[in-house]
Amino acid sequence: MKTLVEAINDGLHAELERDERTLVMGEDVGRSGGVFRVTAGLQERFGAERCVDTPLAEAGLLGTAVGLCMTGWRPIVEMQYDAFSYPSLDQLITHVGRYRWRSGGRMGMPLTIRMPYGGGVRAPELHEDSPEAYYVHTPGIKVAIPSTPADAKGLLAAAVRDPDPVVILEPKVLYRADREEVPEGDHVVPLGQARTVREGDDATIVAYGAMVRVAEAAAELLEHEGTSVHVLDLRTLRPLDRAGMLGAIRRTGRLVVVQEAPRTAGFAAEVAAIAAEEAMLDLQAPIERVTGYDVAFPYWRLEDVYLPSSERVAAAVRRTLEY
Amino acid sequence: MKTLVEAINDGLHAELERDERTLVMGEDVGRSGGVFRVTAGLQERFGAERCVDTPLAEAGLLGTAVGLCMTGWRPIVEMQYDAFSYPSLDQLITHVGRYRWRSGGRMGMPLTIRMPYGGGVRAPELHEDSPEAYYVHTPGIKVAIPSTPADAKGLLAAAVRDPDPVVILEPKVLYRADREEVPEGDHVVPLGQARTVREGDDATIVAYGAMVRVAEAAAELLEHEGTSVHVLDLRTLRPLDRAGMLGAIRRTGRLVVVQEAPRTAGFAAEVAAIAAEEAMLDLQAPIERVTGYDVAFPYWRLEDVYLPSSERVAAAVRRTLEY
Amino acid sequence: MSTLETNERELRRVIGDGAGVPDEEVAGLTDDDLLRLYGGMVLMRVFDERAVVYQRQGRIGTYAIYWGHEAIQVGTHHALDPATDWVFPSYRESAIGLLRGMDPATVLAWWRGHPAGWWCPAEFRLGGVSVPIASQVPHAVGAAWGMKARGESGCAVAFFGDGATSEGAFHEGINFAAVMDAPAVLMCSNNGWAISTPYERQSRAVALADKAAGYGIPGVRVDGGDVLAVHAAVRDAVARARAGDGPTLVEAVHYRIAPHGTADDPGLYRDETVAQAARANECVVRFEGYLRRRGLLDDAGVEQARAAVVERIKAGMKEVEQLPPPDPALVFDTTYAEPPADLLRQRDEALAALSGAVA
Amino acid sequence: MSTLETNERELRRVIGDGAGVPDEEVAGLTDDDLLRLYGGMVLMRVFDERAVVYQRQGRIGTYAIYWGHEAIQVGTHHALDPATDWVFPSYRESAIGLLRGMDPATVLAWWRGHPAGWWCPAEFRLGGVSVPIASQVPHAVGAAWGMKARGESGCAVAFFGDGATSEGAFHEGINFAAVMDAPAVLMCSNNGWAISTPYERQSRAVALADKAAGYGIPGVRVDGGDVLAVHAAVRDAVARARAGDGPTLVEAVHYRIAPHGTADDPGLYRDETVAQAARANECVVRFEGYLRRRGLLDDAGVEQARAAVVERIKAGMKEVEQLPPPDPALVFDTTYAEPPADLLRQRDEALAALSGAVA
Ligand SMILES: Cc1ncc(C[n+]2csc(CCOP(=O)(O)OP(=O)(O)O)c2C)c(N)n1
Ligand SMILES: Cc1ncc(C[n+]2csc(CCOP(=O)(O)OP(=O)(O)O)c2C)c(N)n1
Ligand SMILES: [Mg+2]
Ligand SMILES: [Mg+2]
Repeated sequence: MKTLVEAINDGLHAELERDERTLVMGEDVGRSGGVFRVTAGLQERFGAERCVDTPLAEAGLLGTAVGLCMTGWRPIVEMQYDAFSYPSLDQLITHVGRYRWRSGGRMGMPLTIRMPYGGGVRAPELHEDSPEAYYVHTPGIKVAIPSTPADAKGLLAAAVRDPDPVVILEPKVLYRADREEVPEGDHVVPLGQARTVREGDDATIVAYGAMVRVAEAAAELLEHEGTSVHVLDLRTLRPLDRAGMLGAIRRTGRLVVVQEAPRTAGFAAEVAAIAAEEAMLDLQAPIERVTGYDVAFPYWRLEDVYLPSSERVAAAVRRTLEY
Repeated sequence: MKTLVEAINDGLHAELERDERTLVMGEDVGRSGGVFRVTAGLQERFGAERCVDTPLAEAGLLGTAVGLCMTGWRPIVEMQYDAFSYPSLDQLITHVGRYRWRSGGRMGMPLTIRMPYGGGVRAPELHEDSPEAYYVHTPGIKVAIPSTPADAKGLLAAAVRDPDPVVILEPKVLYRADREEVPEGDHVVPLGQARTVREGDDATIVAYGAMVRVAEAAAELLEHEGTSVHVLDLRTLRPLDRAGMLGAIRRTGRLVVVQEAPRTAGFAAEVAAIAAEEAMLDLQAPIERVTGYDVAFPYWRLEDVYLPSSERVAAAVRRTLEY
Repeated sequence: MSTLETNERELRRVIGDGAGVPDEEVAGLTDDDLLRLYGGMVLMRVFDERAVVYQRQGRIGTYAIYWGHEAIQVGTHHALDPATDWVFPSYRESAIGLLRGMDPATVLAWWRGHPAGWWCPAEFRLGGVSVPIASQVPHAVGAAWGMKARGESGCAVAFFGDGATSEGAFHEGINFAAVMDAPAVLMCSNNGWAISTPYERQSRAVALADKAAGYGIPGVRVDGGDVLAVHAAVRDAVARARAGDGPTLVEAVHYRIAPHGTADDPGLYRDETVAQAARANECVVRFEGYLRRRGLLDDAGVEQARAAVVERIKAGMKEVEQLPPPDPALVFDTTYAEPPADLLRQRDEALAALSGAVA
Repeated sequence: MSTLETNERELRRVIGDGAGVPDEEVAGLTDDDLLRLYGGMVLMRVFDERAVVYQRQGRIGTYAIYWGHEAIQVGTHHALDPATDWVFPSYRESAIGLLRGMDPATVLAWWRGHPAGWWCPAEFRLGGVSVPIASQVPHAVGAAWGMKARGESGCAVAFFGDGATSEGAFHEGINFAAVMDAPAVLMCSNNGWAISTPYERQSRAVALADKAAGYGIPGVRVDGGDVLAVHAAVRDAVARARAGDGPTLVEAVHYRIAPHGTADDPGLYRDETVAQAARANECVVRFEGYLRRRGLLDDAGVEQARAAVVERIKAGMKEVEQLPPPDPALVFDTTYAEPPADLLRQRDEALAALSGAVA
């Protein structure tokens, strides 16, 4: 039984063990084991060369990781928090996502960027952002967002072994939320496979990350009202399990998409657009998006106003049913 | 009769004339008048204090603009090219879009960020990006994208006078595409009002920036086939003219959204999502998105493969009609 | 080489050790000034002590302790004119507004995640608490440039740490300051640590002040535990700025005697005996020694100084706790001067969903 | 202060002026080496001349002229071992691959916007042409660090300009190099201009080499028009790197005698008489003078050297023009090792839409 943090830590140990070309780099990942202790024990086990405390510079972190890839390494880069990855967006967009293309497909960037992600932790400003839209809109980048300890380990393994750059967003509110069985040893969850969280027939909720728990809670609320809700966890936004997603949508003909990030041009819009392109005839009610709002993430006394709640999601499902 | 470049240059002269708190800052905007000559003549006319050649540092540009706002200035910042604005995304997301909120609504950032935008100009890599999704997804930011010389001047005036930060993306392929009447003197196009480019009854194309011309060309192709196409130019992505947009969509019940940027989680997805939320019953066919692809913008010998063409748009319209 | 020079150059120091090292004086500082400086030190110290207690009691959230950083903040503050000069703090200087008359309740509300912690930078010429490391440096430079461009006499100070000097924002900001000849003071609090990262992993420079030459501006090193040395160095830098001679990089060298913040456990990554040793000689104690040796302070004076502020801070905490739950509408009404129509729709949606009730 | 020192320190120089200033020698360079260096200079020069012609003829797109920058590229190249050392060029060094055996057609294809301009960095240990200013600096540092961490002997060189030193990426990269003790050479081509922006608007530093002390690494200044001085300086820096002594910042000082690029009109922003004067003394002419004075070169030799390369480049241009139109599928097949399913759908959509025909 492991928490999400322990599962990632386990996975990092496994990957560094498995492939000596891997290394972990980031601010405070070494001596202290990371501000969330996700990298605890790695430096003792693999040495300061493979678990590297770097200077405080995110663009430098990602930019040097590009050079490390060129000389045969497979860096696993930690950004200390979601919002502190922004200084590295330039390297991500102009080089990490483009180098394979720039080399005619020959020079890959087999790196992994992982970071604590999202809100609900009652922290000061800029410690609760959900930046997945910036990442998934960027060509050349893959994006994975686990919602369980087992998936966290499995998606990490898939990301580290992937020949292309993968951003893993780790819902920090779930870091220690609870423990669950995590397969020992080699455990890979292939990128691009959604997970059916619960089966249902009346409406479908598509979610990812911490919003999966919110969707489940909403489904339970609705169950007491006799409504059977299908809940799908996308797990990876790119590659996207389009077939699995459309199947889940067609199954019920009613779609609610949940996203914690601000609404405009977020990933929920992409899900809704795909449904409107390909499942239009199957839809029996307008699509509903339940999202964060188009505002700066609030000071935490107000964060519950911002964060999608099971009540908000349940209400959206009811609207699609009463339509 | 003015080109789009001349119209913006005219507008910049007008705004600097009108309000002495404004200043233009950027790389090469002064002595040389900008790599596209958009700021030509400003330094001679208003002096080096109000048309400032800065060091080569985009985060420094936007970060110092924040301080200038606090001391009463209204900076107009030029990013030399779309893709060279990426180093400033951190300042944009963490400060420019958040300072009013951080000050309880009291400290606004009345700055304008303008940049040449988009492809079709046969340039080396990273000179043809379409980054609007990064901007419009960011809370606190407004985004305007002119498609005509007159709108370029009018939207610039609205942006410079706006109490909040506005990003203006100037389709560089249209910079000198052709000349048109541009109102002399004071000309303001309020943010949040879409423009009906042509009226039609069979299908609606929603576009912005250089894609408006592509949509028009498609509409002309289709006219010869007896299809009457309604074309809407959004002009601003935030604030969005939602009513105008939904009206145009309901009018025909068939929607094609055109965007040059890569598809996933681009603004076309937002348009489609809004339609699927609010105009579902009015839609008589699946929504079609015609967009750039989820790849790095190609070397220019291949850019026509990437860029939405009037043929691709026309084909999408036909699909919605034949559905 | 300048590195050697800088290295050999003693840290600027005014306060002696009461034994071999003699006390010196800062020209122009009266006894009243000295006591005012002391008052500021105590105000900052007591706030920090109380804030740590409140965090433990769960009355505020995680908190960035600044124990031992008071000399840098107070010495700098007293070299500035609050009527003209701007200050741009990092989270480490979250409470520096107190020195400019800000209500302790405001700072406590910030750490409590309550909108009452919002302030308008124009009110105290004080930037918001900057969370992204070094990102406030260009803000200070822009403010300094902006005042100069309008012919005003003000200058701007940016506070940042040793770790911040690794960020591009520091570099771009200080270079802008140099090129624009901006009346800015770049105050680097070199406490030897960036969370768990020691100075050697942050920079190979013998001294961070050595960076100044690379921007063509003066760089000075002072003892960051010596409020008078900090004050004198900043006063000189401010004078240069007002005289139109541009920016100065000030490196205040000291040691982070506290954990990074209330969530940090230094035992994981450093030998705490070093910190313990440094605590014995922390900046408030040192300044008290100086004042006692000058006959300006005694035990009673120390007591009075603390008593004068402790109640204010306790009252501030109570004040914050008695605030009604914040109005959910604030989430929507503060991001734009006029919320776009779509945001107003989201507002209605949210307020309806909440039907007023927020935890 | 180091600034003064640096300022007083003469630029490192080897080539005299044939009059008052005597020629010197670089220890260890044989006559053959000198002629090899010359061959590289001519190869680079002729390519640049032809590229400008091709741009005017519309056979390639806009082009970044490097006239006068050959000494920096050739002097550096000859101090490296292509079998172990990496090079990270900016657009200004787009053709430096020629010195490592890259086909001129590849570089011309790049400027023609043709995928034949793609190369794999591993092939020549040569990074892609970096368009975002300074963004390649951390790449070089990461490569250097990566080789060292694996116990390899290679080093990495990053080329960048004076304007690039204002970017955060330069700062973060060079600081990583210093802290990681990476075997990197940071080669700054200070040609006095960043498009229309003169050095004074870019930096207030007396010398960009003064930045080195701020990172705790050596900084040297050389005459960027003197291929032998550049070579000697880089050779020393490479030796330090291989010996495990870490990175070096090399500032090669010269003057941009050409427009920024084929689309640039310097008449708009600078007095071209300065450039004209500098042209009389440009780096190839200077090196020819040195070789002639040593009796290693005569008019015939100059002619032969040019003739030896000009046909190669002309052939390269023809080769590129004879390439079939690029395969549209390349747009979709090069971004990922395995395109995600959604991208394959887009690919089919696009190829269908095109039915093969692309302008
Ligand atoms: C851009 C960014 N990256 C990372 C962090 C996380 N973080 C918070 S404090 C800190 C260390 C800062 O060290 P230093 O600059 O020396 O200041 P000090 O805390 O010692 O006062 C880090 C890495 C951040 N806040 N911003
Ligand atoms: C991040 C970024 N910003 C702006 C540009 C546009 N640009 C291209 S070249 C150039 C000037 C570069 O000057 P310098 O570094 O001195 O190199 P040089 O051209 O003189 O060799 C600029 C601003 C860019 N390519 N990248
Ligand atoms: Mg520190
Ligand atoms: Mg230059």
